[in-house]
Amino acid sequence: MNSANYLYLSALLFTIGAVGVVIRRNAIVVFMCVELMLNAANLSFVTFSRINGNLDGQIVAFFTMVVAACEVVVGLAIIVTIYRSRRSASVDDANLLKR
Amino acid sequence: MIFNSPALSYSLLAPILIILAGALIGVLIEAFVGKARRPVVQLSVALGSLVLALVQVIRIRNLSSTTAAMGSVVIDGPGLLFQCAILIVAVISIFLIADQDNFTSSAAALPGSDEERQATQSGTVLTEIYPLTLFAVAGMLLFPIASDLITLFVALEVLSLPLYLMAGLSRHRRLASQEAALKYFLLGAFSSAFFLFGAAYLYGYAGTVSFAGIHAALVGGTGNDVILLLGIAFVAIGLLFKVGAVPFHAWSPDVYQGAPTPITGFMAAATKVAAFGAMLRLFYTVLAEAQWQWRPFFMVIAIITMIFGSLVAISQRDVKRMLAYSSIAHAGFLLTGVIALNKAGLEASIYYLFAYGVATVGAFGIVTLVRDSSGEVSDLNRWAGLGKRSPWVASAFAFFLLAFAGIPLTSGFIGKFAIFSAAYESGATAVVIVGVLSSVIAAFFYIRVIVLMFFTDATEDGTSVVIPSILTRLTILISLVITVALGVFPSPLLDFIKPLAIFIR
Amino acid sequence: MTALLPLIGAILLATLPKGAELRAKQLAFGATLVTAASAIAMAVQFQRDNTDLQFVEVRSWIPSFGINYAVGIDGIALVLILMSVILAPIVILAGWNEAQGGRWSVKTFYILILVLETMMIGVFSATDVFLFYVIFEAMLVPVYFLIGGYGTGERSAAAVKFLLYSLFGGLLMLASIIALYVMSGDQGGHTFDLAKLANLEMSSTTQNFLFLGFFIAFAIKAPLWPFHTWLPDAAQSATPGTSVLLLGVLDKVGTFGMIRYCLTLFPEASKTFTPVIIVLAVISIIYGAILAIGQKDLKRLIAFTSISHFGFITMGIFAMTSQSQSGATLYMFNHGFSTAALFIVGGWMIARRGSSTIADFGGLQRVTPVMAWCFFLAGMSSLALPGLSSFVSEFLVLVGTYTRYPVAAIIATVGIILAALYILIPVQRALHGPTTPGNENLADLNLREKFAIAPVLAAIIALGFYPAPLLNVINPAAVHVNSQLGFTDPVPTVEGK
Amino acid sequence: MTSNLIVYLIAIPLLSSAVLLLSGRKANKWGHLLGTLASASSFGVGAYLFTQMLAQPTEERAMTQKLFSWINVGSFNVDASLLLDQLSICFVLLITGVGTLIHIYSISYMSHDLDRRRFFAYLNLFIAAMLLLVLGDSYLNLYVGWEGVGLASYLLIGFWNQKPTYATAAKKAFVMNRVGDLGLSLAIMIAFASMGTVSFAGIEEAAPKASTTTLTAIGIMLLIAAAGKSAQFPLQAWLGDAMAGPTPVSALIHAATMVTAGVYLITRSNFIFDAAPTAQLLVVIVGAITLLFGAIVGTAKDDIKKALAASTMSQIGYMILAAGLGPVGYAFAIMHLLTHGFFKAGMFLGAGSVMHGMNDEVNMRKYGALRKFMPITFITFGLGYLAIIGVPPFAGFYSKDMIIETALNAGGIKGILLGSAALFGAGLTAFYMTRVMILTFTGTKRWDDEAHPHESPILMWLPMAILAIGSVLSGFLFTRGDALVHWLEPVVAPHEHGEHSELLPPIVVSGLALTIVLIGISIAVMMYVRRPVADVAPENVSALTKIVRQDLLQDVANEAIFMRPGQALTKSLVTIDEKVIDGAVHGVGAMAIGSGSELRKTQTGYVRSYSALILVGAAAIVLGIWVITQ
Repeated sequence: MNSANYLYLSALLFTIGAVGVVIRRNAIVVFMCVELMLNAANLSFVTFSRINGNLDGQIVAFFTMVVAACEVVVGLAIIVTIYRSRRSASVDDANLLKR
Repeated sequence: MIFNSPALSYSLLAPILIILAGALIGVLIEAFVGKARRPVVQLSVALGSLVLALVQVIRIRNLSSTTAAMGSVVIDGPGLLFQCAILIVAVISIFLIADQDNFTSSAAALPGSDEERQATQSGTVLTEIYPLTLFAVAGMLLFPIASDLITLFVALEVLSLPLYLMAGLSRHRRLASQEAALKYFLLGAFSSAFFLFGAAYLYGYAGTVSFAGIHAALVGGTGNDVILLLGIAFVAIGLLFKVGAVPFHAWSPDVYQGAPTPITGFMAAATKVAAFGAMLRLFYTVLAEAQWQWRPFFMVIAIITMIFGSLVAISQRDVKRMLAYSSIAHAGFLLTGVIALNKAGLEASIYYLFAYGVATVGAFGIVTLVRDSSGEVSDLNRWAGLGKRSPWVASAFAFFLLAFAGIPLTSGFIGKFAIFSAAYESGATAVVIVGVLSSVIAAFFYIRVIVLMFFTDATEDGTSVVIPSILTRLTILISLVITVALGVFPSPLLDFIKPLAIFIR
Repeated sequence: MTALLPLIGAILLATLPKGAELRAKQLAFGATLVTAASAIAMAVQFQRDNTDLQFVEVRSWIPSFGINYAVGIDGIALVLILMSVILAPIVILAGWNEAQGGRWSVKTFYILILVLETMMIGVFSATDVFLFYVIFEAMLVPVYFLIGGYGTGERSAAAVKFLLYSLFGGLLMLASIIALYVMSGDQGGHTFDLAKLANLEMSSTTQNFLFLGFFIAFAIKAPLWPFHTWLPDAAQSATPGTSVLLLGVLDKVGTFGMIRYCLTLFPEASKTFTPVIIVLAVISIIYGAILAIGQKDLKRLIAFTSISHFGFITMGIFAMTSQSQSGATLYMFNHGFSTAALFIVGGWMIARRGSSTIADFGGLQRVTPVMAWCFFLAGMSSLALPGLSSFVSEFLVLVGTYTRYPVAAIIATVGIILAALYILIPVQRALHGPTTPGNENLADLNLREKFAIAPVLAAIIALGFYPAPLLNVINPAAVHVNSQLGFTDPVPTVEGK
Repeated sequence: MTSNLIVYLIAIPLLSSAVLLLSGRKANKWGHLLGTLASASSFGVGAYLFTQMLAQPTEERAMTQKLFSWINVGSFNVDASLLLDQLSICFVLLITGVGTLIHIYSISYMSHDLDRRRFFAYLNLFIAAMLLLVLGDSYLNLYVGWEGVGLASYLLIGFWNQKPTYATAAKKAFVMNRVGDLGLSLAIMIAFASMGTVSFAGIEEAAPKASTTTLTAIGIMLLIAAAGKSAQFPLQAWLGDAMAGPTPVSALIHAATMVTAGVYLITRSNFIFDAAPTAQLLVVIVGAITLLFGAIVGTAKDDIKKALAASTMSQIGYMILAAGLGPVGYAFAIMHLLTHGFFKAGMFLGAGSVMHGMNDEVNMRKYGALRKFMPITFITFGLGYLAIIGVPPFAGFYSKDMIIETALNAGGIKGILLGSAALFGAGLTAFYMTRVMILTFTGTKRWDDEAHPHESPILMWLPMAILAIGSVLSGFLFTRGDALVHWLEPVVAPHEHGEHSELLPPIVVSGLALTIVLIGISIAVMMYVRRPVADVAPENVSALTKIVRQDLLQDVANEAIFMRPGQALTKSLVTIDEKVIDGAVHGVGAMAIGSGSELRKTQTGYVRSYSALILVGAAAIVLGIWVITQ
């Protein structure tokens, strides 16, 4: 199978994730969309790793997973805190700071 | 299978390692030291490790190496200068951070809850901030010397994640603070995704994640240009987000306003140094040969950023937001240094970053002093008449503003001059002219604040200036002295920068 | 050098305790006097036939950019420095109490004045373009605080307007300076040395643009129509003493800059733009005068007369004949004194009456004859009455301009009729006529005030009859400026005696 | 020949003026004496220098004194140096002589004024400036004096400036004089640009080589200058108002000396005018118009001083006319100037004496029959009257007759026109002066009961008497053996006889003139002796009379042409400056603020809009990449 197709898939996933970030309101979902984007990037890395014939890309993918995990820790902490204070996880409710 | 032990060149990595060690000790202190003694111990450890790291950076200033940590980092003059700047800014900021009135006593407690009140009354202070700061500093130190995409990405996250948390720790207006953290985090993660995606494409283009390899591929010119350009674009977006360039700036006013002021100051100053450091390295060493593709985009972004930041700052009513927009405008000015793409541009950028960083910490330090009974007052209208009540504080703030405005005999002027002349030298005349004109607009809002402080009579409410603690005083004083010194006698620093400011690949 | 004396004074002043107002005044006055004395001593040593820069002093400042602390003066600079240092003590003495109404302490006022004086000396003597620019811009700060902190009325708005206008011009100039710096780097090493920059090779387009960067900055400073609108506001709001320094000295930096920088650095562009500038200058002369006639506020009126006068100076500079060039520099000096006299005496009138509206005065000649006389004499100097100092300079400018641009000179000459109107109308309203209610008990000048104004008026009269001491210093420098541009005076059509 | 004394002519009164001004009230007691002494000393020096000149041969009489180098820039070299020649000595003696008499007169006339000291200071300042005017050896030196006398005139007209109209009159005089000064400055500029010098000697030497156009231009500019200073058409309007000043001032400045400076200027510039026929033609036209204009205005004035002022204007018109006629006329212009100096100053002092006795009343309709109360004044005034209307052998007869004759002989239609104008003017002069005499001194008394007319003290009548003697004798002395004509010959080009054929023989001209004068007198007698004089000016008069009473609408015209448009221009420019120029500046500021607050709205506070912004930015970049790679 043509490995370019994986790239298209990755781009598609990335776009879906990015659009998701823009249109979804729930902070958790938004965050999941970001994760989707990260994984789209991972897919690209792996694909390019295959195309280029070296393993660097795959190593990066592992790093990404670790980093993403860290991000989840921090992110969830923040989201939970704000959910506790506001009783809402909608990103649209957090609108004190503007202009 | 032969297992080569990696050559890490510990002495070259020592600054980062020292900071990380300090951070880990800090975590241990949280666990083992009694509450009462924690603040002092934490501060000593943090300060000690920062100073130690700084000393180490200066000790190794004439060394250079492309092979440290198996080629993951490059130790060279500019990298060390960036590290120096970050560490100095961090040292100054740490005094400010140590003034605990700014942080919530219990981050986990609900805003307004009894739990929070009890924690506050019992005098509990938040000492986790020190290790967090040190972790962020470690990331920042790594960021400008990273020499492959993985290290760059990891450093980016290491510096960002603690900052996300720190943004949410304000004692006053906690909801806003948490909102700032949320926004910062979501948008930061979003932009990291862009960065990573771009990194994937750069890797796809070059077949390697090391900067040297990407550069070699670029010089060879065999790869797919579209993939290269998409890679550059998305990586750039990630970096531009960090420095707050338009249109990737939207987080900064909200976060600046919501975050605890000492953190805002630290973040505004140090992140900018680190991010520009990384950006300069990437675009000067790796992507310089592709300048015909990326420079036009950068020019447009720089122009938009300068104008947008200056214009919007005019109509701000909140001093922290105003400083945020000012920092956006300054990001635009600094981008001209990236565009310059010459040695003068690099020197100028380093100088500018350092001068701007120091002044920023000082300015935010002063913001922490202006308070009423419910905490910090950042509403500009209530700053009216400050010059009458506290002439010294107001004068110091005015001086920082003049430095931001680039009035001669302040550090900002030399920086602006240097960076614009470098950009002009590279032929970016239009950018320079826009830069100069937006400086006028920028001057307008700095002056507006000065007018407010000195020439407007105070409103009736009880905004007052607290007597600064010795630590805050130290922060402001050091910043002020450096800002004056760099304005009047910039030579020592310029001469220090000059021989060092040569990137090696 | 002399420049440092007032700075030392300022530092001493800063160490004074809070309440010591009188001590602060005395110290400031003393510092300016010492400065004046040392400047005069310098003037005595000045070799007037030597067209090279004298008292040259060069110290490396920021070597990485090729920036030096480089100073040196020619005749033109010498005259302007003399004017500045002589006016400073007079301003302090004349406005002995004017700092009282300010937002801040009296001490701060004098610190600002002394810092300003330091910069004034520096700006006229700098021979390093960067140094010049730094002082040029940094000067704005003390003036800004002097207007905003110690002025009256809409002082902060006026101060902001002044600052923004000046910054706008200054930053345009910065762009030009950057370009010069970069070009010097391409042509044999980065430098800001004026003499070296003057020899840069550049295309005429570049030269034109860079010239405009400098010129607009100076035209705002000077101020030339249509960049003038900040001046009346600033003058109206500032204290008289500040106005004297602002109009008398600071604005001269604009016209001085035209000679020292525009002409020297961009000779070709200067020639290209001369017609436009002459037109602007003529418009300034007439426009300023007409607007002065239409003013109801004494300080605004004086400000508009200055706009007219600056038109003359600019015209003289760009007509580039030896008469007009010397006349222009002499004009700067004389205008400093006549405007100082107007503002100082006008300031006393305003302080006594508590109003600056001309219509509120009336019949002062009866009530306060000495003050009225001083004002009248200052006014006569402003309208360039022959026998007073301004006449010599104004006539030199006109006659010099006529030999090259007769039409401009003819139109400008109409200004002398308008000058009669703009001076005599306030003289009539304020000094003549029946005593307006509220003026009956105004006090005449006291001894301090007489001492302050006497040297100004004496200079106005003495230099009207015997301008040679100044002209002898100015001439060689002015001729040197023109000859560097390759200009020689037009030869009369008929050889006379 | 050089002389070190010339400077004292100027220095003495100048110094005295400075002393009087600076010494303050303590000098009130002796101030007037010092002033008079200064003027008299100056006269003494002048007289001494005159005798020195007489001792020299004709060609060597001119004396110079270089004081110092005044302005020396490039080729523009002007020395502060003085020139005393045959022309200037006439003026020196007139100024210091008449000036001293008027000082003496003023001691008494101003004795009740609190500011007498200041008055004498101004008078001395005037004397000094006027002397500088006639003694300067270059146009620029002359210019200093020229404006100096303007200043003195301004100060003296406005001496009683508590009265707003007086202050306005002073301002008007100064401003209109400045219009003239404009001409003088331009003349100097043109001269310098074309000939490279501004000294009389230098220009005289260069003038023959200069083009006619240049000389005409200089000539016209000088004419404007002369018109301003000498109240000639069209810059005549200030002189009537200038009568606001104390009467001795009117006598000295606005009759005898300052207003004749224009004649001096034209005569002094003979080398220019002689080579510029067009300019000369304009000079005579201006002279002719003004002599008629002044005379006509004089016929309807009820204010004695304004009547005399109108007469002055008219008489100076004669002088200008004569000066414009070239070499044949200069001497007569100067001669008329000198005789006029005597009789007009005398009459003004007479008028002052009348006012002194009549509670400062100036309206002649309130006088009448004063002959009995003020015999000396009547006699001295009467002698002046006879002189001015040109009755032989009084001074005016000689000088005016010469002018009429010269004008008639100017040749062709020009001569006839000018001659007729001069003759008609003589008739008008006779009419209005007779009217003044009748209204003031004869007829019935029309004054109020508060007035107690009485003769003035000796300090006042003595100067009047001396001037009256001058009015009687001077004409005879000047013409005896063409004394003045020959005296002036070295300065103005020699008097050339026989160039034009004489239109009428001199004796016929004199006869004609006398006849016309008689007609003028008769009409006046018919109008004011035969009919009773109303003490209020009648209202039911012809439109023409009304116009004449309004000075032939001179102020109306000035207001309509200059003042009101000027005020409108000023007002609109003030508005434009605020609204347009400053408005543009503020507009830019407002635009920046406005766009700032518009852009600020992009900061909605919603995370999703921020991320959308990032996405849009990214999309734009991708689009850009797509564009450049295609």
